Amino acid sequence: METGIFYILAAIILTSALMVVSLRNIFHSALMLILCFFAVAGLYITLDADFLAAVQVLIYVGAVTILMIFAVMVTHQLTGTTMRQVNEQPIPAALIIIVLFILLAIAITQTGFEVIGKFPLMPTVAAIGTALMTVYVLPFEIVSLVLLVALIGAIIIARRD
Amino acid sequence: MDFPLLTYMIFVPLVGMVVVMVMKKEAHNAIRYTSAFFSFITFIFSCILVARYDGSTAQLQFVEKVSWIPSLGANYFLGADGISVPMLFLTGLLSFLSIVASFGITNRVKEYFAFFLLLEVGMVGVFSALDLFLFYIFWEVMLVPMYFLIGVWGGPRKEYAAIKFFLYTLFGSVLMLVGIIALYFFAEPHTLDMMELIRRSSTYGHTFQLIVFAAFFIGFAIKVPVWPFHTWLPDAHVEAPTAVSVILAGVLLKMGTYGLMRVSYPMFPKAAVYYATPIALLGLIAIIYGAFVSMAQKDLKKLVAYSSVSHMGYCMLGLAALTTAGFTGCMFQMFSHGVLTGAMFLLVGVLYDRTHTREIAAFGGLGAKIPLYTGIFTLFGMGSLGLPGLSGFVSEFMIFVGAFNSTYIQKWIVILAILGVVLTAGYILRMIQNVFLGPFNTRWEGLTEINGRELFTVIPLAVLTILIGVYPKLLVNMITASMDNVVKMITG
Amino acid sequence: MIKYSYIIAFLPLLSYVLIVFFFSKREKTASGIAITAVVSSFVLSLIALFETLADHGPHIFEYEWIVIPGLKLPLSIFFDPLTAVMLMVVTIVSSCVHIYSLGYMHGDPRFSRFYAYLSLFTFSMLGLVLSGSFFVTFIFWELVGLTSYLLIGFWFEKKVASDAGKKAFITTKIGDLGFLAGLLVLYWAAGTLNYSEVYHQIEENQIPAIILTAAGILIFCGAIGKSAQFPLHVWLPDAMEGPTPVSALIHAATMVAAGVYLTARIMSIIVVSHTAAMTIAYIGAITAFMAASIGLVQNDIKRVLAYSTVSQLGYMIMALGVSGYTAGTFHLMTHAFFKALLFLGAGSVIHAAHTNDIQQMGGLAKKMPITSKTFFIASLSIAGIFPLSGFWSKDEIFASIYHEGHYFLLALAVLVAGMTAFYMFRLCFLTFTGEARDYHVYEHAHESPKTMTYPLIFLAFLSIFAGWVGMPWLEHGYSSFVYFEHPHHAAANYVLMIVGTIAALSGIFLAYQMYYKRAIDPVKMGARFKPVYTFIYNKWYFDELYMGTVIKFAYWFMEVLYRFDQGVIDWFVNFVGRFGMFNSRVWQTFDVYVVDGAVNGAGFMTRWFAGGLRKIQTGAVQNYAFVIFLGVVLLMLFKMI
Amino acid sequence: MVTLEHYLILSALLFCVGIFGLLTRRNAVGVLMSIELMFNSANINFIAFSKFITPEALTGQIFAIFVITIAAAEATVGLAIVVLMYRNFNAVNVDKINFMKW
Repeated sequence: METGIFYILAAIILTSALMVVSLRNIFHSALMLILCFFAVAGLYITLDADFLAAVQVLIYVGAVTILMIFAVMVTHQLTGTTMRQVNEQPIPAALIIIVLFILLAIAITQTGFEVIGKFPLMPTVAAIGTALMTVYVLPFEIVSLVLLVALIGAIIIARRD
Repeated sequence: MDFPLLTYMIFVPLVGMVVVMVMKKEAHNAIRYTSAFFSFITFIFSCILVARYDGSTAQLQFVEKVSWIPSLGANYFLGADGISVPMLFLTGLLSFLSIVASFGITNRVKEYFAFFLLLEVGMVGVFSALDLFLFYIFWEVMLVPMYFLIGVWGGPRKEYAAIKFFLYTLFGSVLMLVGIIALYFFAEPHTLDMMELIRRSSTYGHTFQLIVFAAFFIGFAIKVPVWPFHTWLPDAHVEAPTAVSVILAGVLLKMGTYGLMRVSYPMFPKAAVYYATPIALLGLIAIIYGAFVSMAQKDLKKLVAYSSVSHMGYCMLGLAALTTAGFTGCMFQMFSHGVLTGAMFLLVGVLYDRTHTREIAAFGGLGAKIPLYTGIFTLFGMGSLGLPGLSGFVSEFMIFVGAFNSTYIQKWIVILAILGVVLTAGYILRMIQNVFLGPFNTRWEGLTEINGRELFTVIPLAVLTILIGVYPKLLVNMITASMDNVVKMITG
Repeated sequence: MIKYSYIIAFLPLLSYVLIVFFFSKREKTASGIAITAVVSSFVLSLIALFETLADHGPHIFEYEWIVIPGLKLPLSIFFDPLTAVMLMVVTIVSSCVHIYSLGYMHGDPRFSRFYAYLSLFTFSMLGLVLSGSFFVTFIFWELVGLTSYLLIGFWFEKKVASDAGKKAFITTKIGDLGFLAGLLVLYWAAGTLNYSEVYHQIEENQIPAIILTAAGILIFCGAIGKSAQFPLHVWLPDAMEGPTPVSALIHAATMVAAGVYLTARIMSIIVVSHTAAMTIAYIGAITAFMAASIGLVQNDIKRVLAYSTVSQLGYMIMALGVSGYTAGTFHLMTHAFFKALLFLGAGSVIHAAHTNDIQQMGGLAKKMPITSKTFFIASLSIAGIFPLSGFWSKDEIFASIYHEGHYFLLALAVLVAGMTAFYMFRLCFLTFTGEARDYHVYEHAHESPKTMTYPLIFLAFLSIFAGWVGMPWLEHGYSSFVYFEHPHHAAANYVLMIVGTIAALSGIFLAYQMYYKRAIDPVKMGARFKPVYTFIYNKWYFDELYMGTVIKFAYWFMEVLYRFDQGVIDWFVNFVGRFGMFNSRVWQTFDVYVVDGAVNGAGFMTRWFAGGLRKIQTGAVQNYAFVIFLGVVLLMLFKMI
Repeated sequence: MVTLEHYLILSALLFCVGIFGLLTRRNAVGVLMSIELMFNSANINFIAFSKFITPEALTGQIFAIFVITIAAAEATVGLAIVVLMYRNFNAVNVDKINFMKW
């Protein structure tokens, strides 16, 4: 059962990801990206990360992807499907990702991870909240600042002056 | 330190140059009179110098000494004694007269007068500097304007002449620089102070003296010019504009002998004795050779130029004598030659301005047409051939007596050198005859007499040559103490 | 007056200055000033002469001029009887010439300049006479040379005149070389050039004889030049191109006699050095004979007189050479008067006849009574006819030579005396007597104005009587006034007197036969002795000799040296320059292709590589990203393998 | 049985697909999407490690939160740039924007 869910989710993730990078229509790619993110969220659940799954859906699907779709819409007259959507280096890129994957796979399989067994599924929200407000309070605040800066920066950059 | 007369003499023309440079290019007359004014101020200073100079002592006077480049031991060290005072006066006078004589220049007036004033700075500087570094700097300062004055305002072959002059002199300067550096490093503690170097002359070894003397000698000999380094002279003279020729013959040539007297002889007494005969021989060759070659000239200016070679040969003979009479004669000859040849060039220039030719054969019988000019020219011609009553005779006689009574050179050299007197008479009279005497060449029917401005430039020289010819004490008293001092340094 | 004797010389100088600067345009004033000055000088000289008669001196005065360690050259005055006599001669002749020139130079465009020059000359000559040292003598020696040059070339539009001036100046200058060298030797040996001090040292035997001989001969070289002695006599005949009064003053009476004067001044050396004495005597003798022989056949009236002058100067020099101090100077004085008279007379003739050629004259005595009479008197005097001046001085010379025992010289002297008489009377007869050979000349001839004839008369008077002061019978005559060391008072030698007179008379007789009576045809005589005639007619070919040797050599040598200068020295300088240029070109080539090549090569390589490499910089971000991942892959590969 | 390796392999695959997209897509928005894919693959790794190696510490999950935040910020700025590019160059193709060429 667990294995079945994993494989189904993996298939969805990979398929949708491949479609994201290969579809001619960028809008379709964005839709496929949403699918991919949902699948990844499912995967998080299987990994006992309920809070993160929610965040994944909220931020990625709800914010980032929508933002992307807006961008696609804004630039739509240039994103017609008639244009070539792939540059001149797909074959080298393919070669290199194959080699990279092989190497990564070798590395993953060769490495002996000290797996500590399975823990029972339990809500992690409280624990994460506590951790963020105590141990990780400084990175948390910095990251919030980064977000703020990014927001302001985005506004400044995109501003029509 | 009272009034820094020498500094004023050096820097007044410099100020003049700056003033001329900022003047409007088209204001020709203003530029001319301004330059004349500044050089006249310098001339007045030189007169004051002469008046206040005490000739009874060989002490340096008007000394100014300010530390300048302490790390090099170079000082701004000026002073005058019997060697330099007459030269400074001559420089002041001839510069002023030359500037007046250059009023006829119409091409690039501003640059011309600026260069001329710079040249005067260099000349006054050379004659008053008592620090080798300063001396060298002024020496080079005067080279550059000279190069341009010949090269820009000269005759048809000006570039050739200017380059030849420049390279030749530079070659000499380089040797001189080598000598200066050698002296600097030999002296312990290192110094460039001429007086200090002279004081230490006894510490220099024999070989060192011979070598460094030779380096300095060639440097100065080119300037004199001593045979066989003389061939730049006729070219430079012929191509240079009149006033520049005057300065060239009147002052620049004297720098060579001045340098010998100021630097070479007192600093290297052993070498001076050792080289006495060769130098006397060079002098003899210059006298005879210069006279013969002058005789062969068909161009007035070239003739006068070669006559300079001959006349400066007398100076060398006087120097080689190493006697007070010889040295005084040499100095006297420097002054007298400056006056006489300067005037000769001015006069040739006067004629050239009117006729646009300097070919002797083209003239003839001008004496009837322009008697005043002829008279003045004859006067200077006679001075040049050593007629008693004019300055040339006094110097020649003193040189001959000095050289003949010298224990350092053989008598036959002097006896042969006397031949120069008759050869000089030969070429001067030939020139006078071919230009002024004989049947009148009707081509010059419209020739006009020498005008007021030109007279103004030659009359002072005529007065001077007669004055010191008739009453040589004026000059002799000024120089002889210093000369005696130099001779004593050499012969002990 | 002696104390202020320099005033005598300075008066004419003052006149010169005044004329040149103020009165060059006003002829009357100019000549007036000049004459006043010279006559005043004459008067002052006369006073000085009387003072000297009372006190022979010598009176010495010194004025500091140049004093430096090792060289002391004062301007000094040495006033002794010889000076006084010379002053008289110079001022008298000069005064006569000044006055004479009023007429002779009348109407000349450069009239005042002529007087200026005359004044300058008189100043120089007086200075020369007064000078108290060899050095001062030399100064004025040169100055008289200058004025001589100026006056010979006075009519410089004539090429011959300017040539003659130049020749005179340079020829005498050659002699002056010797003079100058002699001064140097003397100064070196004696340490002074003052007459008195030099004489004193010679007397004390402080100077070695050999040096004295050298100095004596060298100084005498000056006299050779100035007094136109063999072998430098060639300039004097040419100098006749100058105005005739100038010839009379400078080239007959005074300046050329300066050489004799100088020789007299070195009498101290002559008496100690036999070599010097004999050199001087024989040069004088050769000159006397040679010039007389040339004078025999010349046709230019002034040239005959010029050769006569040379000959007579030789006489004086010869006399001095045999230590005839009194005789030489005495003849100098008498000669000055009659020779000046001869020249002025000749000038008068030329003025009238407008020609110099005696072959075109003839019979002028009728037209010019005063000129011809005075001319005859002077001729008699120069020929040595009793009792005229010339007789006494010539006799004195014979006596001196005889006294010293030089019989060959004596014979020569007598022979020359005969020749002198001959050519002088040849001149007289051809000019003044017989038929007019050129009617045109004769027709235009007239007696000269009074300004010209009065000086002639005055000089004629002197030509007769001036010599009387030297009569051997006089107790206090010339010989007891002008003497060397002690009065030399020879008794009258009647044999010599008679011999001399015979020689003179025979010369006159021969001339009379040939040119007055025409008993002997001179043309035939000339033809018979053709080689000799041609030889002496061409003045012994001296001019040709000098032209062919010395002058030619000088010209050749000057060309050679000039070529050498241009072709060797300057060539070398230019060669160095060109070599430098060539060198620089070689190095430039090297520089361009090797050094610069290396530099450029480096640059080129860089560009080449960069040109390749920069292609990598596509600007496309994805290419860069690709490379990044390629790098990651490679790093992993590297790590894992 | 799903092990850690399964997750890691999946993550690697996703990462490679992301790289492929990054290297090949011309559209700048596409490139950004690819980058998001790569972020996700990294997050999968973090969470997998968190679960299998340090289950009680939650460090991996916390990191994932940070990564998501950063990704969000990146996306914001990146999209702003895309809009700017579009406005200034009238292009959103990354290979057109090659001013850095040579």
